[in-house]
Amino acid sequence: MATNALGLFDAPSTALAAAGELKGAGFDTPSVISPIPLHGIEEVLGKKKDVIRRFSFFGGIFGALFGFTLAAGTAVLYLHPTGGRPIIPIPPFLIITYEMTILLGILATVIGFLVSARFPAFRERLYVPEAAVDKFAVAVSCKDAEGYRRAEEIMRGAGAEEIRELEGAD
Amino acid sequence: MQGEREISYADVNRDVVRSLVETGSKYYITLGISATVTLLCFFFPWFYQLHYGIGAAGMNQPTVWGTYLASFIFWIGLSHSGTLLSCVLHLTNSEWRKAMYRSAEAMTLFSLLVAATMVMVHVGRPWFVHWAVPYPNQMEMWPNFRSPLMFDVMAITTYLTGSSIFIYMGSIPDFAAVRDRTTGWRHHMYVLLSLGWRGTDTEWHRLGWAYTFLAVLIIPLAVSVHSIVSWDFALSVVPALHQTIFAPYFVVGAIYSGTAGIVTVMYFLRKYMNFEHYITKLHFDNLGKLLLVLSLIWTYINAVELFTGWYSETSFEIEALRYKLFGFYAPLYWEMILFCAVAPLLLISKRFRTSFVPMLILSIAINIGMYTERFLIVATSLSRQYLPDSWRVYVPSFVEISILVGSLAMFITLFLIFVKIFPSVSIYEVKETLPEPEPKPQTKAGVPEWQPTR
Amino acid sequence: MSFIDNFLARWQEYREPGYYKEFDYAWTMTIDLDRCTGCEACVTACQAENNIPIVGERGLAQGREMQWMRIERYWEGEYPDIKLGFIPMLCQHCDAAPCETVCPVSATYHNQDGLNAQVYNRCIGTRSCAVYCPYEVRYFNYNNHHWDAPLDEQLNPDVSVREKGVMEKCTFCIQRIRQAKDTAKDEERRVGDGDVQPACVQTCPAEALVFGDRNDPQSQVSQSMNDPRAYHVLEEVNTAPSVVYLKKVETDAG
Amino acid sequence: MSSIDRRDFLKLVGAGGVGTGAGFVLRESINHPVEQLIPYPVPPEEFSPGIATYYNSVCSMCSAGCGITVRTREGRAKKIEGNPAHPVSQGRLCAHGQAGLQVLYNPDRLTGPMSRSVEGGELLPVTWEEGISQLAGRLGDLRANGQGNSVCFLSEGVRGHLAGLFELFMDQLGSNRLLHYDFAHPQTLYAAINRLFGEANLPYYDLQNTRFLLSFGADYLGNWISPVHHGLGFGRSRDGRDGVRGRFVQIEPRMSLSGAAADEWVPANPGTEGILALGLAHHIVNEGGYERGDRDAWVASLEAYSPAAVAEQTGVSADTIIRLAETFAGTQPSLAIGGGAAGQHSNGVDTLVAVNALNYLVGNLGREGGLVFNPPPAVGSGANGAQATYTSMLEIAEDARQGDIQVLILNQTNPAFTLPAAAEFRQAIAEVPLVVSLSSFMDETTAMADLILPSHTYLEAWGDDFPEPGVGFSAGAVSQPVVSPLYNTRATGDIIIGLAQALGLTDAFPWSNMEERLQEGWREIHARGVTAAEADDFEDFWTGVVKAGVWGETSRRVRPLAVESGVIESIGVESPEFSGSSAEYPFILHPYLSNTLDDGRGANLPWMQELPDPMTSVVYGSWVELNPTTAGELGLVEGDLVEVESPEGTVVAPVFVYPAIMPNVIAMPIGQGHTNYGRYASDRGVNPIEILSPQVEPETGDLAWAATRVRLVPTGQRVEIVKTGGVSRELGREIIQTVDAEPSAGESAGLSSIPVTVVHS
Repeated sequence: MATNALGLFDAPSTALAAAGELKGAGFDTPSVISPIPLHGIEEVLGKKKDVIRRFSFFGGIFGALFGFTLAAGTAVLYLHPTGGRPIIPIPPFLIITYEMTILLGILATVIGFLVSARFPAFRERLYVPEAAVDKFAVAVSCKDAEGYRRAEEIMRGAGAEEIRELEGAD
Repeated sequence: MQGEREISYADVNRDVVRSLVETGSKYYITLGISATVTLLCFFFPWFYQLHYGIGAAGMNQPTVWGTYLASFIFWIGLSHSGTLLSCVLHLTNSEWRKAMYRSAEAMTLFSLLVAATMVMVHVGRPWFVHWAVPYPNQMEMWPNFRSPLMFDVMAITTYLTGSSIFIYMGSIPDFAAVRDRTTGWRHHMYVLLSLGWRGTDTEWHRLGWAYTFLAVLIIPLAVSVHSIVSWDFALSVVPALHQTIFAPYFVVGAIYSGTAGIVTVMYFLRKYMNFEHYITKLHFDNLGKLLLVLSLIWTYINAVELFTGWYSETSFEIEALRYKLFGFYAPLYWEMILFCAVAPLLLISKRFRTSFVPMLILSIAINIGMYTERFLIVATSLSRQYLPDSWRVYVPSFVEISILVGSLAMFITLFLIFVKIFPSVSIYEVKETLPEPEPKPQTKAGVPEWQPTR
Repeated sequence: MSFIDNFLARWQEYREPGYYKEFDYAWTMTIDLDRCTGCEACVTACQAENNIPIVGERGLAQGREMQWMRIERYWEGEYPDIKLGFIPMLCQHCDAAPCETVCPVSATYHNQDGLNAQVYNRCIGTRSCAVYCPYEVRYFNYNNHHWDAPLDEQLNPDVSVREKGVMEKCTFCIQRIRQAKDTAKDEERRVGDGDVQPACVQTCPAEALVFGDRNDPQSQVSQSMNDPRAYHVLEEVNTAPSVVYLKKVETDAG
Repeated sequence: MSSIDRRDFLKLVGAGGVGTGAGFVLRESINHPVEQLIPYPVPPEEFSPGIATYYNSVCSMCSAGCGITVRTREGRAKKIEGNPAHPVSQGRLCAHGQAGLQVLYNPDRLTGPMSRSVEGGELLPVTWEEGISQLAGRLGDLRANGQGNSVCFLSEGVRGHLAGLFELFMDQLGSNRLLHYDFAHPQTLYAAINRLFGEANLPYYDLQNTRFLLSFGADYLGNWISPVHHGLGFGRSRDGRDGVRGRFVQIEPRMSLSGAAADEWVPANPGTEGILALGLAHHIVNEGGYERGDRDAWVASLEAYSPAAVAEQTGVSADTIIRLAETFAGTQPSLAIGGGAAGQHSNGVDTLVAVNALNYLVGNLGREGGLVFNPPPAVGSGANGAQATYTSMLEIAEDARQGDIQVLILNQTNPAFTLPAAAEFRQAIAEVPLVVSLSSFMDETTAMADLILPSHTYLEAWGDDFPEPGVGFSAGAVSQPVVSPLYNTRATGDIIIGLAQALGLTDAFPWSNMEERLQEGWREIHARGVTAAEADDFEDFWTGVVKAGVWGETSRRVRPLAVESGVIESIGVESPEFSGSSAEYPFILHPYLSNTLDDGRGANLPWMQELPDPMTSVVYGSWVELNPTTAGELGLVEGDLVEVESPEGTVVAPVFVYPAIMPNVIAMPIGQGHTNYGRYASDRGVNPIEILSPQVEPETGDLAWAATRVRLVPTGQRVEIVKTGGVSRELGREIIQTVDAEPSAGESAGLSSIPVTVVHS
């Protein structure tokens, strides 16, 4: 049974320092819980892979295809010649295509966000409410009591004002 | 930062949560009034119109479009600054955006909703309006995607979806923050709305990217929306509507009126929601500069429109021009010029830009002028088309004016409800603009002044 | 999938401007302005045939007249050298009709006879077609119209009565065309010249209106179109109308 | 929202509005109206469901006598069209004729007999038997006492066997007070034709074949005599012959519909049309190479009418007079017609004699494109026989006041509306002990009746008609009922026959109904044997006539080119006299028959009320037409209410600035101003007839209704004139394109096809 050591910091700088030290000390990559997005966190914890852009891109591509197919396909399902124009006129249908590209791009981005950030998640997870106000928390999972003690030590050293032992995944 | 006194991260949370949960009787009275006005001025006349037919309005042959459509364009236009401006400023990393963008986006959302109801009010048989939505049906009858109005349907649906998602995405961390401080039904609501947000580095990273991609997608969308609205007119062959400049004209006009709308909303938020520390002179100064630029572009496009009309030398265009400048609706035209082209020149003065009440008055004047512009686009051109013997003047009826007032009240009602649900100032982004907390000397840890409810 | 195969196979056809290579019948009307006296018999004939409602004084004061066929009048000059010209204005059944394209629900379209058809059932009343029509010949039902009993007994059962919120316009008396086509089909022939006339053409005392199929070069209307005086109103809008006007002849009477 | 029904309710639900509306909506949505379905399993005999049946008949909306074809479906009349076989209408019909359906289905029709039980009391429904016996009892008493002549019968102008029936009936009563009264009856024209040519009937004016038409005040395309037929003639004259295009000139103080259609509109001072005609004659006789034997007589009597002298009086330049005269003489065949207001001045008959004499001068008598003399109608003496003039109406009014008239029977005529207030006809009617109306509608005169025996409309009754003026040959048509009667009304003929029988006049009236009377009459026509419809057997002949809706004798009359002796010597037109001094009343009132409402009889038809006046596009109202200059001088604009004040009275109407009217003339349409003519007509506009001066044309005694002077008094109030038109100027938009009469070489060759120049999208 793994436990998590969670240190609360006053300032992002100390929290980041603690996270860096923990990582350097061989712990699993710690996670930082903060009230604002932290700049420079990637230098400390390493670059994160991002899949959302793929969602957006393919969503857009699919949207374009879908948009044109919707316009052209429905136009031929029930032929309604209008205004001396072809059944499938290109410029107006490009506008539909454009709008659908964006619509599905947006929806795919949202899905990408939800999938990659694992939302929605309503089960109990590692969290300190203070981190939504003005505290910066660094959480790291520890395999055993020894690990916890070491993590606590590192975080205290970096300036954590409080260390909590929390059960739970993530 | 911008405020007169130092504000801490905790202050931000406290102020915002207070704005959500502490509700004075003033709020309820205002909400009650605006809801009643909505009911009396919007819904009752509308029901009467549903019963009687569009004839309850003042439209006639050949001016078959009237204030309903003008209101539609107006609300769509008002929607334009919110999300669009927010996206642009987000991508360009403007700090001053952060305190105001949430309410700006809310304006987008609610103006779009009001615009959508204006469509319902406008059409002759709103009970069949779903036929304009592409959905599979037994008859295999689909909407006509060749129609500029269908472009509208698609664009506005997309814009409404995009804007809602955009404002929601930006609010997730704030919902989480509020979640922790609320109880009862509010808490449950925010639990659902925050999706289980914790604020881990991964979540921040994903949100950051998703938000940026959305911003990138929404900017061209917003531009397309009002271009498409303009094509409802410009793709016709009506003199003075059949103009290539209409798309940029509408887009600029939309952003113009939307920005003015933001100024108005900012003023009231600042005044009545006690956000003095977040919405400051800097915002008004910057918005004022933006308004000035937009007003100049708008004036330029108006001049271009007049010039091309005059230069065309065709009877149709000249008459449309003459009618606009000197005809039945001329007083409205000159009112519009006064409010939208002349008055905004005051914005050259920094003192003006940083004075709250004058900015409020100007912003309202600009929007009155912009409403007039939309009305004139419909009324002057439709009442002066190709065949002079079918020309006829159009005057809005009481029902129309009432519905216009009612739609404004509906917007206010929606906004009032919004400010009690959504943190109307973005908590985390305001925090970002504050100086980073410094590590305190190793003493006793600050005990939070509330107990987490989780 | 057969649908996709079908779609690809007919791509060229779907890209054909106007879709119809040739109309079954190309119904056309010519209006000789040199003959038109402005007597407005056509207006009432149309009203009688097509169940056009009685709008009432209030409705007319509000500018909501309903006349699928109307007479426009244009003065020229000043007293005493003054002339008045009349021009009957009705749906031009344009082959490149702006009104058809703009309808979001396809309530108006071009049918196989070259007619600009209006489907009342489908109309949701956006009124955009009326805005797009340069001839101002689309009329909107601003309210439900009422026929004081027993005036309603006159209503033509072949033509529907339109409810509030619906756009309507001249159909070239499509009910008569349908009937003529049915009869012709029963007799296994094409509709002959003169078999069908809209109410306005039928009643015009000055015989200023001629109706027929311009696909048939022998038809009266084809010959009438070949008159050097033929022109289209608002030709510059390029709507390819099916109503052809013949110019009024100017002359010194003395 | 009291009348919301279930469908509306569903819509409200669909639109999301049920929350506020459901309470009262639901309650009211419970009542379903009961629909009357036609029992198709046992359909009535006269119709097959879904199949239209066409009946030929005769239009009686005006006096032209067009043949019509009525389309019926399921026993209801749906549409009136022209009868293609009928020589007058030839398949065409005017707006009025179309609106005949609204006479039939008018919601304000009288639905059954009514009687006033006490003097001044309310009209209460009675049965036909009661009504007939009440009248018959009174008539019987009078007849028995030898006071038959105290019965007066006033009818609208009717022809054919019905007119004969009236004559017979009055004859049997011993009364000579049978009069037909129509406001617009061309009394003076009859007199002029009679004086000039010795003809009792009007000639046929052959517009179709003429090459040059001079119309002096006759709005031949609007209301004059036979507008549909004239329309046909106009169209064919314009564009019916290779290389020949008829030209038209209209001479009148205010441009009428015919003036708009004409190539040239010549404004001439009101009442001077005849003088102008003589000016033309002067030029033709003196300069135009006129060589007939009576030239000297003409020269002598036309001496005073040199173009210069005429120009001064008429306001038409001498150049124009000479030009018109030369064209008229030089373009053969040409035709001069006169009527309308030109014949309703103090010099009306002289004017029309002068106009028609022009036809004689250029030899346009009895030939194609000219003036063709009609044979007498096959039945009866034509319309003019018993026609009342203004003077004879005054006499009746006087007799009524003297108590000489005990019973006044009115048939579809409305003198209370169409006589000037100065005639005091209403007051006279009030003096008559028993006023009986056979009208189908509660008009102003019927409202004063003590007994109302409403008759069928023409679409429900049998009848026949012999158009007058004819079309150059003898024609007639039978009108048949096309629908079963809607109400408890009776055909006029049946009422008369019923009355006669109730009076015991069975010998003179052996028929049981009008249909029998008609058949007997047509049996005589058949017996003459000269008919276009070949049939040996009368039954076949009758069926044929009813089916075809028309019958005709094709032979034309041949008549020498001559005028009555003494006419040439007596020719001459006095200056017109007007009531009131020109200083006090600066304007001449030019009333004209409304193009849509005729003399007011169309005012109860909603289609006619909604039909825009062709010239002004005004609907549902009255107006006063002013020349723009006059309006400018008086500071009046469209919609300003003015009092139009004549020596006889005042009416108030809004100004309409009319570009084609002489500055010293104001014009007002006749037709509105009903006080009692159903929901569509009542209390709408004003009736200019009311303020006409009782000026009389001396020869005929007809009302000179165009000879009233008026002044305008602005009231300072304004109304919005309800009209359908916007700005009636083209503004260079080339909507009505024109081409010169002589097309230059290289002109476009027409549209062989309609080019679909589509944007490739």
